[in-house]
Amino acid sequence: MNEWQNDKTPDETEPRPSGRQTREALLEARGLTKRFGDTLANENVDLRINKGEIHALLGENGAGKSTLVKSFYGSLEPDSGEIFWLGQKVNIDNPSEARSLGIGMVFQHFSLFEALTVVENIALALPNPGNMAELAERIRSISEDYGLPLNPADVVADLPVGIRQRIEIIRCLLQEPKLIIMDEPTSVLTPQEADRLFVTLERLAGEGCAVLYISHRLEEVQRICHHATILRHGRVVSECDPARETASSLARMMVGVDVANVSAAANAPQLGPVRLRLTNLDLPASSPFATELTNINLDVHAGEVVAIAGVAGNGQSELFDAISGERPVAPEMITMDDLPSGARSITWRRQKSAAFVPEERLGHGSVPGLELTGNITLTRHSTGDGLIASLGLLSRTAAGRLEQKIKRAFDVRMSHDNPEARSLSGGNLQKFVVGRELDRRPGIMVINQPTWGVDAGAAALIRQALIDLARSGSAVLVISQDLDEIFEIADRIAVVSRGILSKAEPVHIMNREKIGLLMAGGAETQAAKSGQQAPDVLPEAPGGAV
Amino acid sequence: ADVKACWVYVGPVGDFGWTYQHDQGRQAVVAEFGDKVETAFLESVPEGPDAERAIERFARDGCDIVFTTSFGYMNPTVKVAKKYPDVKFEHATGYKSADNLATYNSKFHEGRYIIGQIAGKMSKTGVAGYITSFPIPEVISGINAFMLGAQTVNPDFKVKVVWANTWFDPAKEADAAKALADQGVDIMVQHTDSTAPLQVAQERGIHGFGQASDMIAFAPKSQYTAIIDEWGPYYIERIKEVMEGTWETKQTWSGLAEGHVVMAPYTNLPDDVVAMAKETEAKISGGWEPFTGPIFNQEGEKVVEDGVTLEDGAILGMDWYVQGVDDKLSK
Amino acid sequence: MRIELVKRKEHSQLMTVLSPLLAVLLTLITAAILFSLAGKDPIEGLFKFFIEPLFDSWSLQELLVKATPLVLIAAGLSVCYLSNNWNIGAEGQFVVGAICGSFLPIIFPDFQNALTLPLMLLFGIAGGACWALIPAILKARFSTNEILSSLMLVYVGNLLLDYLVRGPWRDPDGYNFPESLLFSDAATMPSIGFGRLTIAAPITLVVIVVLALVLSRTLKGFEIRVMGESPRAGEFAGFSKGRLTLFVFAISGGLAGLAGTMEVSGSLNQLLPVISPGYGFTAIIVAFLGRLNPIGILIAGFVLALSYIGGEGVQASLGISDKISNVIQGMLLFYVLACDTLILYKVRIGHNRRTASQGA
Amino acid sequence: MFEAILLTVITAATPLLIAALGELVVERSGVLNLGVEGMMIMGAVVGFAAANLTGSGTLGALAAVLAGVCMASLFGFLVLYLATNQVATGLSLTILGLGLSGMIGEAFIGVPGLKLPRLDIPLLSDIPFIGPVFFQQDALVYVAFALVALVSYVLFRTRMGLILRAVGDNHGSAHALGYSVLRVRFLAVLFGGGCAGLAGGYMSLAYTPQWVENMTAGRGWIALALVVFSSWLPLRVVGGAYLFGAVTVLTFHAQAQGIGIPSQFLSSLPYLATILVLVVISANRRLTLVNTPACLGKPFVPDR
Ligand SMILES: Nc1ncnc2c1ncn2[C@@H]1O[C@H](COP(=O)(O)OP(=O)(O)OP(=O)(O)O)[C@@H](O)[C@H]1O
Ligand SMILES: Nc1ncnc2c1ncn2[C@@H]1O[C@H](COP(=O)(O)OP(=O)(O)OP(=O)(O)O)[C@@H](O)[C@H]1O
Ligand SMILES: [Mg+2]
Ligand SMILES: [Mg+2]
Repeated sequence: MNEWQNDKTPDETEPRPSGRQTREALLEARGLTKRFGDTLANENVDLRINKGEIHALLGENGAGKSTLVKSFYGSLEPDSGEIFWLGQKVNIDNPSEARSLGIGMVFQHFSLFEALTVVENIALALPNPGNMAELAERIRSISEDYGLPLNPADVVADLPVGIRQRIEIIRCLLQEPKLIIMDEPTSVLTPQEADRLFVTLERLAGEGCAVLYISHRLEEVQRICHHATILRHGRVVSECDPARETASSLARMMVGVDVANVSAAANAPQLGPVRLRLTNLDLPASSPFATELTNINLDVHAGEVVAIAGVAGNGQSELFDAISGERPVAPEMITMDDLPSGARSITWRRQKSAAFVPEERLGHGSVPGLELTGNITLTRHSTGDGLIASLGLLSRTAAGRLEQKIKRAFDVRMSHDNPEARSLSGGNLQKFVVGRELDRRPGIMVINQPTWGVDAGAAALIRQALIDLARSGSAVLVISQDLDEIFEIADRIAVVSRGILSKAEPVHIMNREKIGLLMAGGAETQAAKSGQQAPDVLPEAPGGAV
Repeated sequence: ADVKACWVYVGPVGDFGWTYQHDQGRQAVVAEFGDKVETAFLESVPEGPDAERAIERFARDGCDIVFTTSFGYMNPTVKVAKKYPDVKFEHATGYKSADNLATYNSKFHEGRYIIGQIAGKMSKTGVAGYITSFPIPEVISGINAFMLGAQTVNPDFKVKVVWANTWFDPAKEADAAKALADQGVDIMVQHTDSTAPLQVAQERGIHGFGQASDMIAFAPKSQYTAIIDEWGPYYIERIKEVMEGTWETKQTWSGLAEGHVVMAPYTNLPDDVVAMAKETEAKISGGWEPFTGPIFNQEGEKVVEDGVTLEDGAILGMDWYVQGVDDKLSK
Repeated sequence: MRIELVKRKEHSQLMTVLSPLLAVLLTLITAAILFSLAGKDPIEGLFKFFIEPLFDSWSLQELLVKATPLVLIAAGLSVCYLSNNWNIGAEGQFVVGAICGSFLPIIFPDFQNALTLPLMLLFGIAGGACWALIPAILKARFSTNEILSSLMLVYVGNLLLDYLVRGPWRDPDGYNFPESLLFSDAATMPSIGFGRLTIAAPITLVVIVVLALVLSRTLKGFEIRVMGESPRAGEFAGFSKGRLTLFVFAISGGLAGLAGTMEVSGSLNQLLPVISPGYGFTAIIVAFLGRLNPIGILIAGFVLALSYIGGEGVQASLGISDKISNVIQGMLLFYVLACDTLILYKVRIGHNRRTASQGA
Repeated sequence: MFEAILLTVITAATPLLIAALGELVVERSGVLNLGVEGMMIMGAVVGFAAANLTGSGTLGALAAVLAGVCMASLFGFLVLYLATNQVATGLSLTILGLGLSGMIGEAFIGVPGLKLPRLDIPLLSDIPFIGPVFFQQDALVYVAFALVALVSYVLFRTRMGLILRAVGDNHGSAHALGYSVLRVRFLAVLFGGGCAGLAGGYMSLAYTPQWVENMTAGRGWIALALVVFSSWLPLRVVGGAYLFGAVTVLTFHAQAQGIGIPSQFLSSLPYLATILVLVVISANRRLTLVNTPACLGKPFVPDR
């Protein structure tokens, strides 16, 4: 754990704000400790959640938040420590025990079954689901009651991420829980959907239900949470009322040092020639569950950052695949530096100085079981970086040198040199994957969800690097769901919805409301393609019902 | 022990067919000579590259005589025999011999002629079903002998031939037997090794014949008789010659007369048919050859003149059908 | 009580060495018990099964002869399996390779010169590769399950051989018996040593060394490993899944076909209805025993060959049934697989800690 | 004639059907057991031995089930609790089963078997055509029919089936929801073993009542093919098994009718037909996507 040597001890823990202690505790943890191998994920954690309280759990990547709540939910077994529920000491050995106590959970990584229908997914989490038809009816009415409508007969594989999140939430609500644990629930929602979720949470709190809320988005924490517990390196370092803090003071508590502000796109970019151009790009759906892209047009100039906003599952990954060359299209649909490239391979595009960072860092952007040097070879074997020596042999020394360079430049923390990719924490892996491409100083950079689930410090580092790259004369295309991020770095913003892209508008004439409308289907009216059906208010499953 | 005798088997001794009968022969040897002979065997030795190693192992292990009991062992046996001139080899069903390599085989077609006669007499439909393994001369001459026998009693006798492409797969043989029964045959003949066809015959209330061993236990109501491969007498005779130092290479092809092919007791048959069968058996034992002219081929040409007996070589390499067989051989 | 696996942070070097030894030890104990049950002296049985074949030049050569095709086929299969392509039909590719390799000496028996043998080997490789490409193309084109299609083609390949040997390719002077004519000397693998060892063994060794180099050191090997572990990342790296599927099937089919041709030309000298004692299936086991690593496969091939030769030895000399050797083989595999778990995991056997501590 | 052929097809298909249904359940839970052949042959020998020693066909069938279950528990232990490679472990199970069955069966070679009696269902068996085909069979044929209904019902209409499918679809999520992935899978593997054992027992007790080595002759592999062929849907297994049985039986009928096609070609028809149907089925992407258990063959190690 040498990576944490410069940490302060938790002696600086503030005294707990008084007053809370007098209210009735719903769940109380005392001295919880959980160790994974030689990682202490939770160390002697004390935590108290009161009835009717929306309680935030904050901390940087790998601080131990998910581990802690999994112990509450019975899916992990703490090594030592005690849990009290309504004052009674309890053993939560199993999620079904947690559910019978009244604890529900929405997981950070979805726990849905793609091949099953919505109602089957929900039945699996209920102790006595009863008759399926009745359950379906209950799902329909409760989901509408909370403004998160669901069609119980849909197969999950057909549904976009936003709807999947709803299933998780409704599944939780149907258990009539006294405590709902939510691990980063808003990362996949539109602002409107998030707002609706907040209304739901406040309503639940009003009904006496407690919520344990994990998020890296400090604004929303400040907006809805009554109390916050902050973890650092597995220990509780402080508690506070988030409404009385600023985003940067919260971030400081989490990281322990000040987080640098991204020096925004204030200085207007020096626009150069168009380096990446999409012209009438069409892409048929690759599988029955995928989105098709229709008639996409976009220019990205040298010197600017263009962002594509949108709710996950509206064609972002398809668009990324088409631009990167993983799925070929007609040659003239994509030009890079005026060369028709739509039918070219990803390797050719890289050789023409393009670089790509996909959304899924583990298993797409990197191979989990391969060491970092191997993962460098993954995208740079043919870009003239000397990774392939004579006779087609791989050069390990060259890869090792690059690994050291990337590690230093992007502060990638690892327990020893050249570990397997899967052993890096999510945030550190993202820094590595972004660093691997930025290190090439690409002329065209396409990046999908640059900071999803990455903590404030690392996110600032990545965003700054993207802006700097653009200012040095590259074209940067960012696909993101995080509107804060988009407003922080973009010069122009377009919105993708159901495979249709709106016109990219300068950042100063865009605002959240406008983007939210476009996300919800406005792009289609704007793109005004003949024969296109009028959009509903909410983005529904692309491809519709089964 | 005075003599060490070794066997290489192609199947498991538990197949209750070809290999089982050879192992019965080996056990007869043990029973006959007791301590004076030591025996060893390797079972389930696939034809192909493993065979040569198995044979050579025995040659090196001090076996005085090695019996290789499958046609596919022919060339490996020839090779090893050349390398070990002091060891005696005997190859079953092949045609290559040497000073220290003898061949032996049995005239199974003699038995098939008899069951043909029985079938001709007993069949009401006049159609027999014939389940076969592979179109090698032994099988083809068997079908021909069967037809010749049947035609002596019923000149219009018909046979439906089905190739199972296996020597041994009880379930597949049963499927073939059922298909034949469904096609209306009332006599089941088999040249594959399992008892399944006979069991099917019993189930369907029709009759059939055992193959290689007496299968009466599996179909007490249906078996008329069985053509039994009796290797014991031959093995005993040859090992005795080794003990006495009189062993010489030769090509043995023997049948009912020598007791190397034996008919199982005639059962489920009326007396007159039993009498006819026994008479034919005696005639063949007395030296008469079923392949005696006139014999016509499928095209109706007379291929064996009246009273002429087909040569051994022609029978051992038979690749044509006699008149009346409703099947085609791929050439 | 429950058994828990605790994932090691990195795989254990110690266990990588110890695990096979432990597996062998357990196999020896099992074998000793089986021998005693069969009423034989276990020490003598073990000696004859595992030791004797190693100290006799004849059986050592036979060991090499038996191991050669196994290693060659397994090496090809390992390339397939590493890239997550499940070719189960090497047996059929072996047979069809042998058929194609035998085309020259059977159809043009008079074509006898220095080119005969190399051409035969080439034909054999091509034949095996083509047979393997059928499931590969079906997989790449229609995503048809390759485990089953390659397996079904084994039966078809065997029937094809059967048809040829009993029909058109039958030796005209063979009294109608199912065999092709014997190959000329020019069509026979030159032998080395005094036994049945041919140049097939050194050829196999070369293939193994080349393969080991390619897999660990070249971009192609990198591609194979990446596509196996994470196809999505592989395509991101610019590798094509469909093309790689064709490539690895062709490699494994080609090597199986080469093995088939060398076997027919080197030890049978003719085509027979049966030319393989299940090499293609046994090689799957060899590939896994060798942990899909060329050098490991070399060792595993020997171990398996030893189990055949040793099994034959105890059958011939002690009368121990060949089923016992099958059982010993099966157990060896189980033990190796089970012990290999220790490389990646620590095994913890214990009670539920919390319930135990509270006595509840 | 047609009725007779149908009867033959039904018996030919029954062992395939029973074994394939068992394997279908195993695969639905996310485990690939390639050892069906080994479990079948053990069922065949143990079932035969038990029936012979006790004189009861029923006990024989039960013993066959038990033998399959024992073999499956060995497989399950390795694959689930030691997380070994499923393909290799399954193949090893087949090798072991072939050897072990040979050892056990040595005493029973050449011993005539006990044929399971035909069980005519009263009244129903008198219906013309339907009666003889469906209601005058041996008991295990009814067991096979019942298994089809049972597996379809349990898999798609009960909570147990829902959990099983969930575990096969996403073991991580099932674990997170508190289901014991390994226990569900172990039970499924045992069920599959019991079915394979019973299928073997059918071979040695009803189909060809005798014991001979290696008598299943590759039927375990065909059962495996049928599972994929059926896209993991029980009713399609029935279709597949009967199709395979029909092609096998019809080639014999074709031969008996004297059509002059090389018999090797006819013998290879069932295999070629299987490949063809696999291709046709895999062309339907959506069906395969929804029904293929997403976790098939992937090991699962829970962390606590
Ligand atoms: N299954 C596991 N095995 C080993 N170590 C683990 C495991 N799960 C988590 N850890 C370790 O525990 C630490 C805490 O992880 P956890 O997932 O709880 O962090 P987190 O606070 O939820 O982070 P994030 O904000 O990124 O979600 C991580 O640094 C990780 O190293
Ligand atoms: N199954 C596992 N075995 C071993 N280590 C694991 C396992 N799962 C997770 N880890 C450890 O957990 C860490 C990654 O955890 P996790 O994915 O929660 O990261 P994170 O820091 O929380 O990032 P993110 O916020 O992006 O999720 C790594 O350090 C890794 O060692
Ligand atoms: Mg995390
Ligand atoms: Mg987390």
